[in-house]
Amino acid sequence: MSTEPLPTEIAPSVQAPPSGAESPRQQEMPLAVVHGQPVLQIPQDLYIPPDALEVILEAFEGPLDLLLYLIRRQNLNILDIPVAEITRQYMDYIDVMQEMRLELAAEYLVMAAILAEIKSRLLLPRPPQEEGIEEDPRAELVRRLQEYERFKKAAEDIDTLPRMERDLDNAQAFVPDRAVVKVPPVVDLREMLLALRDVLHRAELYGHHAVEREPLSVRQRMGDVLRKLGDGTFHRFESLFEVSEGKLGVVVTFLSLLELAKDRLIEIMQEAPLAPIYLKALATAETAD
Amino acid sequence: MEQEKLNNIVEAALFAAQQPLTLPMLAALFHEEDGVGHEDLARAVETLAQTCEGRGIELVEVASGFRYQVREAVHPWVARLWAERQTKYSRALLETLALIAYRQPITRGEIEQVRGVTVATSIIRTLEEREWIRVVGYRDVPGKPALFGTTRQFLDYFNLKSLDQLPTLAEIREIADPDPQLALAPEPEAAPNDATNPSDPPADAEGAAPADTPSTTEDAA
Amino acid sequence: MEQEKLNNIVEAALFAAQQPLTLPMLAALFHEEDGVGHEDLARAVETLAQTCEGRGIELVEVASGFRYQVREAVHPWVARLWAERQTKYSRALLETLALIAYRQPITRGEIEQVRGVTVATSIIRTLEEREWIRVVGYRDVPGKPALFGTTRQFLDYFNLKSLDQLPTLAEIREIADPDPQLALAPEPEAAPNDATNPSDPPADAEGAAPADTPSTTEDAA
Repeated sequence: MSTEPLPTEIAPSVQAPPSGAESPRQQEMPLAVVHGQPVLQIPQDLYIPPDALEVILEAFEGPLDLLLYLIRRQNLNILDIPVAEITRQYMDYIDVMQEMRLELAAEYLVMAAILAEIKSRLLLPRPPQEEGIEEDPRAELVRRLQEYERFKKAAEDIDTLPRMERDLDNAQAFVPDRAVVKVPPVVDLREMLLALRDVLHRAELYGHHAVEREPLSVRQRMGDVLRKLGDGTFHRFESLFEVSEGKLGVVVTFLSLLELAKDRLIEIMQEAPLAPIYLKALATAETAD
Repeated sequence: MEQEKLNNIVEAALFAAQQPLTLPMLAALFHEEDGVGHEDLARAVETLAQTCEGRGIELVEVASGFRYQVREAVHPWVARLWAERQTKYSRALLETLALIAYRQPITRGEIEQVRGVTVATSIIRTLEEREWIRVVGYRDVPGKPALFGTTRQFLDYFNLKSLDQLPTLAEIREIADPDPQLALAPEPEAAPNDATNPSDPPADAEGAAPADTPSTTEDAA
Repeated sequence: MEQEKLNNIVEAALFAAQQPLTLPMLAALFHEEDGVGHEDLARAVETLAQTCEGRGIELVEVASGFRYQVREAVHPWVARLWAERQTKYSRALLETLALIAYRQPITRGEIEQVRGVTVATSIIRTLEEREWIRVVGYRDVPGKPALFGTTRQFLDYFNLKSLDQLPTLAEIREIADPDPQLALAPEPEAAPNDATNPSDPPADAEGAAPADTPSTTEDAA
């Protein structure tokens, strides 16, 4: 590293526009208007006339912003800031600031202190053995400035995005009929089962209604059979069975027929032994289709 | 200003405005130097109205001006944007439904006997409208009361192949309140039509509690 | 359902809705028997977007779905519909928003550290009221400061589909510094001969070093 020809100390007028560092202010916009006079430029150092202090504080988003401006636009050498002078001036402001936005001004004071500290550390000769161990005291500040600059730019970029209200708007059409469609509520099976459990508990309290185990498919089939017999006419016993359902299906249907007969919901007729068996619902609604 | 650009501005303005716009209101959007006359605007509105033909919206003139509106023909679909989820079913309805499922075919009177209270007609109607129950026959007693049973839609909704997949009554009696793990055969997929409602909160909304416990246990408590 | 009718329904729904609609939301408008699949809907949206070409409105996709919006080109005229609208935001607010957008999740203290100034409570409140940011958690340090993140409404408002579409965060720019040893750039060797870096000082430009620093930088070199 040490053999590399490095530029020696140079004043960091880094952001010098190609046109030359001597005329960096030519394209400045007025920053603010103070007492009727446009403030076209920020002072070269951090000295801010008390009159303009409030305006300056409003024009910048804080000491980092101000410092960044001075470095980028005014070619301020951050190594060259007359810290002692600025500190004295800042102290003078305190009286003025007390009637203004002290909490904002305090941040500028902190920055002045940071600058002063940096300066003092740079001025102190360092023992050679610490070489390469101690970081340049400016590094942390420079890092902060760079980090802040990225987000300052990001904020500007976001501001240029086309956005609703300013650049865009919703396109909407009128809806003549706002009749609301009703969607039935969601039912959780568990809820229904819990409801049933409570009914059963309650029913038991009343002392009747034994609960026995039974295949529910028979219950379902009972309903199916009743539907089939809903026309009130006689149906052939065999017509109620579906061969495709297999043995189990036949059993379920048969059990359901026995249950229905027991409940006196259907009538089973056979005119003679081995004659066809007929079934008929015992009651059908007059309005049945 | 070219007619096409003018048309575009009028179109956008009519879509952006919250209320109908009159020709004078439209005219106010333009500067003197745009050189836009009333005839230009009238022509724009007419052109725009024509381009709506055969589409889902139309440009109409009402008392207070011109506006774009949704065509009646597509309204039945569009209206579902504002579909309202009804409040939860009552305990009485759930009990009735459960009894019909487990005791079918069953009459209203029999349900009332078990529950110890009257079953409101509205409950039966709601269940019938939802097509979860139906009349499967009539009991041969005075009054010929209807016998209710559950439907295929009922099974579909609860993701059941058959009623046998429901727990037995004995198992149900053992359900403990705080126990969220009910030994159900197929987990009742939180309602099938759940995801389809645009008014549903976004899926990632915080606190989207799993459907299974909170409300239920509250009810049961 | 025919594609044309489907297109019309989607068009009307997008114009009728108060907010962007996703494909699932659009799908929810149809009944099972309409037989509308996601591809049909995607095709409808695409067709509708195409028919907006050269018109005053456009169909775009933002974070929370598809929406029709007024094109930027005609917006200046349309904006005259509204006399006064707050469309400017302070730099403080935008910088805070940028930090939350690019560095989320982030605490207020972390924002203040980067910006070097206090973040006014009113800024956070404004951003929350606009629903552009929300608390996404709390950092596990003393005081448990809230962590902020951006919302879908933020993306919608800025016409973005996702955070990826935000402008790329700027590169770190060299700060005027005479000392290339200052380990700020990841690769110090690259900087001096990098002709593309406009912030590099001309090597010979600044001969006059300030009197007060040379020993330090020499030490470091």
